[in-house]
Amino acid sequence: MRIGVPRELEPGERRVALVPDAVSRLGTGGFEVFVEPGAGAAASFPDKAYAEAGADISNSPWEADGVVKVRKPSAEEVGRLRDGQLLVGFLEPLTDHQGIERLAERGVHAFAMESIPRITRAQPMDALSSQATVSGYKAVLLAAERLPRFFPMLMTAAGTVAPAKVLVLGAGVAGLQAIATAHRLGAVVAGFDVRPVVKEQVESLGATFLDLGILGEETAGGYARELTEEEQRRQQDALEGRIPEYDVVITTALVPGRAAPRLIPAGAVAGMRPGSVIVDLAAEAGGNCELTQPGEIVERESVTLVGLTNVPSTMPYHASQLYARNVSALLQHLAPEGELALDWEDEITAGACVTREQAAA
Amino acid sequence: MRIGVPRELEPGERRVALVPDAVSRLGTGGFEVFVEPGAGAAASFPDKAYAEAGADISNSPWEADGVVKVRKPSAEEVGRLRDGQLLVGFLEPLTDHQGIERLAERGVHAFAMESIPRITRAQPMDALSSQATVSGYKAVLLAAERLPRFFPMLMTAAGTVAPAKVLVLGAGVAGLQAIATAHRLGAVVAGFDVRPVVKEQVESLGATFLDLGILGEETAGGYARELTEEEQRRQQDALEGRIPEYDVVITTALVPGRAAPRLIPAGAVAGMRPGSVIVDLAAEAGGNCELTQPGEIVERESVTLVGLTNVPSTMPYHASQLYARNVSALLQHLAPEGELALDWEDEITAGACVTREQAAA
Amino acid sequence: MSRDVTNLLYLITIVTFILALRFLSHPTTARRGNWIGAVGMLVAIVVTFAQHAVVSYWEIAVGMIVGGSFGAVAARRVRMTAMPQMVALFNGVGGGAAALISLAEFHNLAPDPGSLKTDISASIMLSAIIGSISFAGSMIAFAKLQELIRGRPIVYPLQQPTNALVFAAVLAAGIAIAAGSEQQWLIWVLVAGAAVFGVLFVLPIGGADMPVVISLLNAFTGLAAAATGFELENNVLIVSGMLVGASGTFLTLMMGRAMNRSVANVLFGAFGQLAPAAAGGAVAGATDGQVRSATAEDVAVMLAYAHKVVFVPGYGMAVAQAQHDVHALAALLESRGVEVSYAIHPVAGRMPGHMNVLLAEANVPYPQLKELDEANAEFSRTDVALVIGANDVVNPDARNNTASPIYGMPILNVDNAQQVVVLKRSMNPGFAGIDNPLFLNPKTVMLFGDAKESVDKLTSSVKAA
Amino acid sequence: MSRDVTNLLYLITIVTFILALRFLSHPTTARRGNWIGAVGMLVAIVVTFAQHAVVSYWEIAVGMIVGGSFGAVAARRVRMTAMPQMVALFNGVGGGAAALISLAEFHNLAPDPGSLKTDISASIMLSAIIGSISFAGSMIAFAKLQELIRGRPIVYPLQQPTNALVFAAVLAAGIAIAAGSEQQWLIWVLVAGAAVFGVLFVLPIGGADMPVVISLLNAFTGLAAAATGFELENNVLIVSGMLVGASGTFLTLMMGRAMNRSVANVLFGAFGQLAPAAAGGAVAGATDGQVRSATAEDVAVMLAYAHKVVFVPGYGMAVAQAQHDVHALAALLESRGVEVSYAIHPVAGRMPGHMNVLLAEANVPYPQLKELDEANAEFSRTDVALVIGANDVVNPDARNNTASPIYGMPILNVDNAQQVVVLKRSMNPGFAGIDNPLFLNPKTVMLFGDAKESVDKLTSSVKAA
Amino acid sequence: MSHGLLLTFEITILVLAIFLGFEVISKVPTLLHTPLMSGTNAIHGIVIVGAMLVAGLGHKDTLTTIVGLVAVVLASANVVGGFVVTDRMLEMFKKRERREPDS
Amino acid sequence: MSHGLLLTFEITILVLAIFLGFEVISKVPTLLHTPLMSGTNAIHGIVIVGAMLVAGLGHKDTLTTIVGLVAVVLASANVVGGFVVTDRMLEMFKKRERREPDS
Ligand SMILES: NC(=O)c1ccc[n+]([C@@H]2O[C@H](COP(=O)([O-])OP(=O)(O)OC[C@H]3O[C@@H](n4cnc5c(N)ncnc54)[C@H](OP(=O)(O)O)[C@@H]3O)[C@@H](O)[C@H]2O)c1
Ligand SMILES: NC(=O)c1ccc[n+]([C@@H]2O[C@H](COP(=O)([O-])OP(=O)(O)OC[C@H]3O[C@@H](n4cnc5c(N)ncnc54)[C@H](OP(=O)(O)O)[C@@H]3O)[C@@H](O)[C@H]2O)c1
Ligand SMILES: NC(=O)c1ccc[n+]([C@@H]2O[C@H](COP(=O)([O-])OP(=O)(O)OC[C@H]3O[C@@H](n4cnc5c(N)ncnc54)[C@H](O)[C@@H]3O)[C@@H](O)[C@H]2O)c1
Ligand SMILES: NC(=O)c1ccc[n+]([C@@H]2O[C@H](COP(=O)([O-])OP(=O)(O)OC[C@H]3O[C@@H](n4cnc5c(N)ncnc54)[C@H](O)[C@@H]3O)[C@@H](O)[C@H]2O)c1
Repeated sequence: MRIGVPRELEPGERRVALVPDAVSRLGTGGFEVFVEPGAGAAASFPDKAYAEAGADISNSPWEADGVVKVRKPSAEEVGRLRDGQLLVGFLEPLTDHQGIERLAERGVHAFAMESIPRITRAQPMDALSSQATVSGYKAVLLAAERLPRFFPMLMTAAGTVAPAKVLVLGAGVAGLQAIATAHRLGAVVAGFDVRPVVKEQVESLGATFLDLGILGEETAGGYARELTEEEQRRQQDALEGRIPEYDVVITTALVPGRAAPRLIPAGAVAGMRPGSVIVDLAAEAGGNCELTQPGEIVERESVTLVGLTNVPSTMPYHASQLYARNVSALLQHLAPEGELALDWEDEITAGACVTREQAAA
Repeated sequence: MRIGVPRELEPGERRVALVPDAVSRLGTGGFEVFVEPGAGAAASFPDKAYAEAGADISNSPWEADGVVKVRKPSAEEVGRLRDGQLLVGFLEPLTDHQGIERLAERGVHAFAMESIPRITRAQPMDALSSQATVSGYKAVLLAAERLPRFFPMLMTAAGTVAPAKVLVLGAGVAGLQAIATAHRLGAVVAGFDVRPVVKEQVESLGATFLDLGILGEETAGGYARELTEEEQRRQQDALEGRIPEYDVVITTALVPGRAAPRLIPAGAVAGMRPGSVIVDLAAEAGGNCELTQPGEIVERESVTLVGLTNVPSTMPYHASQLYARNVSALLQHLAPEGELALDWEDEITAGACVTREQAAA
Repeated sequence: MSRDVTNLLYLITIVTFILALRFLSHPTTARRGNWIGAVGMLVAIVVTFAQHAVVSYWEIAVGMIVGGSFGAVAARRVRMTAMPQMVALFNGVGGGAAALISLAEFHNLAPDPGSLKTDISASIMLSAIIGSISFAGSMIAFAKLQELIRGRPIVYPLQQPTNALVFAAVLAAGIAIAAGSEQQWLIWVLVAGAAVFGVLFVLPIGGADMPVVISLLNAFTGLAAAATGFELENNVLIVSGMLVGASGTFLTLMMGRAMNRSVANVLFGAFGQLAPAAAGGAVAGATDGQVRSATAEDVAVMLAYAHKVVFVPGYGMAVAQAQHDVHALAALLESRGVEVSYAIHPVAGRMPGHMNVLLAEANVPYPQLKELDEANAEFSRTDVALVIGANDVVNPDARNNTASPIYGMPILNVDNAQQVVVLKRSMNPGFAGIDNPLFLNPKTVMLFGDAKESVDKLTSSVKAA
Repeated sequence: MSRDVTNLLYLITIVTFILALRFLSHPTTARRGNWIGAVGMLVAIVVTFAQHAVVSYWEIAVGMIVGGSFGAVAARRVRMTAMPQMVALFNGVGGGAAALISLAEFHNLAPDPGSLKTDISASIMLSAIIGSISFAGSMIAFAKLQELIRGRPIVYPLQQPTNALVFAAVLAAGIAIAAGSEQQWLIWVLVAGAAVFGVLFVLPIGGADMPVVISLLNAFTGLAAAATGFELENNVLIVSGMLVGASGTFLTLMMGRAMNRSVANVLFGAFGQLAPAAAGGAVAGATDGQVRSATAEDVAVMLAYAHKVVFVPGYGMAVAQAQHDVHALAALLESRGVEVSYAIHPVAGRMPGHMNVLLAEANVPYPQLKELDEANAEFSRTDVALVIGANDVVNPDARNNTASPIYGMPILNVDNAQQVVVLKRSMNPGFAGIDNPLFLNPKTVMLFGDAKESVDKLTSSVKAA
Repeated sequence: MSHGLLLTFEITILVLAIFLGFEVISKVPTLLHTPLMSGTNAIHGIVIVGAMLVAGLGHKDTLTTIVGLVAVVLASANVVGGFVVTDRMLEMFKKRERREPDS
Repeated sequence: MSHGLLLTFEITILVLAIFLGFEVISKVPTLLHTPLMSGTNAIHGIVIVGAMLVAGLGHKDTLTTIVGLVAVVLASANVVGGFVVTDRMLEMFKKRERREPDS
């Protein structure tokens, strides 16, 4: 089976769907890979490396039997797809209904990375986790760079530097990684989440759990249930009282398919010390903070608000490496011997598929 | 004694010479402090905080008996100084001969923070150390943010992320702090210095010492001696062979009063993997890397070169806090009961003074 | 040689036996201890030969050769797995010898009125009873372990009254002897009755509990030997017999404790009044399908004498924040020449890289961390896989059981190692909420408790080993 | 009560003494052990009174009241610092009693020809010699410690030949007695000569070494008591005397080891052949200006029974990478109810925040870290300040000695704590290259060795304490 | 001197031996339980001394001699078998320790 | 039964006591050296039993009785003083442990 890797066109996107290492691994699994020249350049993978890994960089990736991407294809790209062709990528099936419609019309077998069920067997394909890992780590670096203070405590001849206090709201994959990274840097870290199991997980990283007295439930997939309006209000109030204690707040709270929950009202931001930093990893879904400007870094009330929407792309090398592994695992699942063999009974195949040949799934 | 704190005029300088905490401490020691409005704003110290600490924000700081600054005064500022007035700050006595000349002409008692002898007793006044601590920490954050990779190792369902390899050249105060910070973040860290005692110090931080077979000597003050030309060449050659192994190189090598030693030739940069980062903390003294552009962040040979010249200023809150402690300690030394009592027999007073009343020192 | 000189020379034997016991209690010196004991035994035999009262040299020598060769051949020939029944056998013959000595002494002294002082006759009766019980009981234990008779508890109606009756008869004969009766038949009744009691006593005890029973009978034989010492006014018999009696008793208690059962439960459990404890099982006698729990000392010895140990951390290590302690244990093992590595499963813990973060904090060197494939290649040459609070990531159902919700997940094949030790607090499942057949694997022992505390205990025990 | 019943009842005393010794070896049970011993002693006295052979009840009772009250009053009145000489005194009178018993026995038995068997006469002579040496030696030790005579070694010409001569005379008399001579004067010569030898033996030993000497003489008295047991064919005397003899000998060796000196060196060092080891000094007898080194067990007991311990880390902790071990020790102490904190000097280590980085890595909670001023306010209510590889930052010269290059630097005033323990590898100076008078402070003991290893040893020892 | 005195001394010995027995084996690792049991089993083979004395004292009647000789046979089996079995168990132990590195 | 036999039993007791003595005090912490020395010092006060026997057996001559009584006095001082001193030493020890928290 031939797989094409086009260059990502989305502005600011530096990742690539397959890295040379994955190309050579797929090669031994019966796949042939067409890579568009320059596809990996922004992620520090030169064309030479692809060629050495056995990729074909002369053919157009769109000619292949399947196309793997990071971001959903643009309208123009969709036009190059054909009936029965395979498409893999973050296709935003829950929010971009129009895009999915277009794909259905072209009759492609489209698999959305974010729709892969979060079951044990599917973990190697779980791109949400791998990219969230990057975001969580990077969020701390973004905050640390912008904070006019030290993260760690230092007792020096010129006096003692108090450690920064960091609060992480939403302790899923990204949140836990943020907690771990901030803790490593020496900050005093607290985590908060509405799922009850998270308390132990936060503590297992050496941090403390912020008890607000608000706990929701976990749904079957391990995701959080959306809070009721009343619960949301109580949460906002409780947080407004506690947030001014912190120098850095990193928010990651998401509920799949919904707008990100509003956790930090403008009042809470105003209460923070000048120079404090908020990194809102939920910016793409509207942000957990009322003042977040998705895609931008702004200052409000002397507080820096980091609302970058594509954090993993700022660390393209490893983000691509992990994503490529996820994609390869999915490809090997869909085409075990290098030949497409879609088993619609299979939980992963059925779950990840958003459009099918000749008919929408 | 009245002490004035003007706003720093140097572009990009966000620090302030005294913070509110230091103001109130000096207040109990017999000092009165005049703070220029807005002096601490960039460092997140609002005027209100100064007022609460007992500072006078209505009088001009230049009226005071002494003026404390971070950076050396501009020509215009020098014009406002008067005979017998006290001046404290980073006055660059070893490099800015003209500036010192001007100060001498005005007849001020000028004390340069960088000239305070590095003796045990003077440690609380040692602003070189306190600011180098900030630089060392920040250098790692600058590198980590720009590196397209993770610092720590991660073994995940989507494959293993190898830890970043970090090399720190020059393991003085800044270098050691950089080593410690990179190690905290999970990188594999090596340190190198020409002073033989440093090996143990590097290892005491859990890092390894890069043995290049080149060792210089330590001078009486604990500084490094300048290498001979032959030694320099050997060092460059040895480093050129080793540097491509590393993802991040942080350089801090300095010899007081000289141009920074050239450690990294252009060839070594070209040998590095694409996406690698070099942070040159010696940029202000010309840089340890041949390709460094002082004051700028540039990309050369797919390597990011961070040549910022005023790194402490990027973390103004704590940098100012530490600096203010250093300055207060010096003030209390020069004016024990709040009354100037200069003892020219004293090692610190004599060592730090660069110009005296009516005559150059 | 006069009797007094003999007794003084016996002191050498006494000293060697004391040293032998000390040395036997320590893994590094145990073998040497056994040799020291053997040398002491030789001294005692030579000294006894040299005593001028002993005359029938030849007969004795022949007897010794016969018995000795049997012992040597049996002990050498037997398979390693049959060692426990050998111990039972040799213990039995020792008890039998003590009983016979008493029989002979009584036969010898009784006809000579007044020569039997109360303490002597009491000693004779004690050593006859205890020796005989030990003989017969050990033989039954041997037969059970050798599967000559079925290993399961043998119970029948009126068992307890029968036992009580037999014991009462034995006791009556014993009291009569101690009280001064010098009827020959009494001693025969005594010995025979005690033998019957020994049989009845051991029959209802299950095969898995035999090690504890043998240890108890071992202490009995020691006591019987001490009693013969009183009969013969012989210091080496009193001291050695009592040393074995005392240390054997203590050892029996410790073995019971290691099985999480009281000795009373072991001995009388089959009578139904005391149900066997549900959780524990004997380390020595466990069979497939049973959870075996071990003590920290036990595991420490495994680790200390292993060549290669692989640590398998999981979420439990994180919860217990045991990473520093784990590194300390690994470093200790390394300093003893054990090859140490860590097998990191890609989804161990609750976030990607969870184990990395913790182990880096504890300064574990990166090269010791092995990825899944690399680690799996190493398990076959691993002596001990130490699973620290991991569960799902070592669940063999993922490999074998198509019905399992985690079927298909690649796991760490710790069951390829020689031995597996699992540190967790209970039999509770992990994240996936499913049972783990690894815990029932005969290779596996569980060390229950908080991971941090367990690892700390292991560290101190390894230091002591 | 017959003698045999008495002897059996003495077994109670024997058992209590064994238990007393076991309990005395453990800090938590030591006091109980002493009480158990006292109860056992009471049993022995009552039992002896009840023996029908004993008739002079009143005289004995009066004697006991006289001796007992003296003992009680002396023991209660004495200052805590004078305890060692009290032990010497009571040991001496015990030895004296043993010698007198032998004297009386000889006087009693000798006139009755043939009643003195060789073993009895040998025992008499041994207990007389040993008891007498112990009596006289202890009195000299008492006098030295009480400063009735000067504490320094007393040497004079021909000392060794004199000692040898006296000893030969005593030995000759002893051999004569053992060989069966029943001359009364022989025993007087023996006792007197042994007393002279005891005096000569202890005189040349310095005051600081007295604890070891007293321990040795204590073992001697035990042996003398055991020998009287042989004279009187009395089991409790033999067992108790020998228990003390054996454990006392072992204890003497351990005390020597704790001082880094061989016992031979202690006893004969003054004769000049063996120069005292340069580095070590006795823990118990050290005076100002001397470096005292302690063992890990010793320090562990200090820590385990302290109320508040302050850790003072320095560059040495960093070099040894002991931070994880330090935290483990601190956590262990906390779990035992000890209040623990860390005093962080602003320039400890080699870079600003050096200690912070390391302690954070080991997960030491931030609130336990105390800044200079805060820590200094706490030292006066600190039991033990544990200095781990710090040197310059605890150098009191910075406070007191204007000539010192570090004069004026604020330091951690660890010398305000009750006790100071310094962990480092040698007497080498730190960064500033200057000597540290703290190490000579009488409050300070040094625990030499790599900080990591020392801390690990402390942890295991605290667990055992 | 009475026979009773001797008895009291014998009992004293007994008591001391009990304490020594307990003292000496406190804190054995579980793994050594079986070898230690086997080792003490060999030690109580000391009954061979009793058997030799009973069998060897010439002036006894035949029954005594025969029973004594049987006791000798049994005790010898105990002694030799006990030490050999223990040694084999401990050998297994040692081997593991000595195994040379295989990497 | 010979006197020699009793002697051998006495020596056996001696040997066992030696081992017990060593066994029981192995591994005492240095801080307990002095109290332990003092405690054993009290225990050898058991010579008081010997002194009582010598002084108390009525049929002896005056010298024996007097010497015996002096021995009783000395031994009593040893016993009482020994236990009291030890207790005081250990009391000091205990107090420290019991000190109530002062913060
Ligand atoms: N890594 C990831 O990214 C990620 C994310 C989400 C979920 N998961 C899932 O998490 C699981 C990870 O496997 P795992 O083996 O690491 O963990 P696990 O299967 O959850 O098992 C952890 C075990 O540790 C024990 N434990 C908990 N606290 C302990 C303590 N203080 N001391 C000793 N033992 C303790 C528990 O048993 P006791 O209660 O009996 O002590 C439990 O069985 C996988 O199922 C994986 O799919 C992973
Ligand atoms: N913090 C800063 O920013 C900074 C920067 C530069 C200089 N300094 C200077 O450094 C000094 C710091 O004081 P400090 O008390 O921390 O250190 P220090 O005075 O240098 O003493 C450290 C001690 O640790 C011992 N040591 C070294 N390795 C050891 C090991 N493995 N195990 C046990 N002990 C070990 C050494 O004694 P042995 O050799 O006998 O073991 C040494 O005496 C001050 O003089 C300060 O002025 C500080
Ligand atoms: N077993 C597996 O195979 C597997 C693999 C990956 C992830 N997971 C689990 O899936 C779950 C979801 O992880 P994710 O990071 O993708 O989640 P996510 O990105 O959907 O949400 C991030 C976090 O925000 C929290 N959140 C939602 N609303 C909130 C509110 N109002 N206030 C505070 N917090 C709120 C959620 O609980 C979640 O922890 C996690 O439990 C993760 O462990 C399981
Ligand atoms: N005792 C005190 O009071 C005290 C206080 C502060 C600092 N100090 C000491 O002063 C010394 C100087 O510290 P600093 O950071 O200010 O030094 P610095 O900024 O002058 O130089 C930085 C480092 O570069 C190194 N270097 C110079 N030439 C080099 C070359 N060619 N190659 C590699 N490395 C080279 C130097 O050895 C030094 O370690 C340190 O040893 C520090 O510990 C002492």
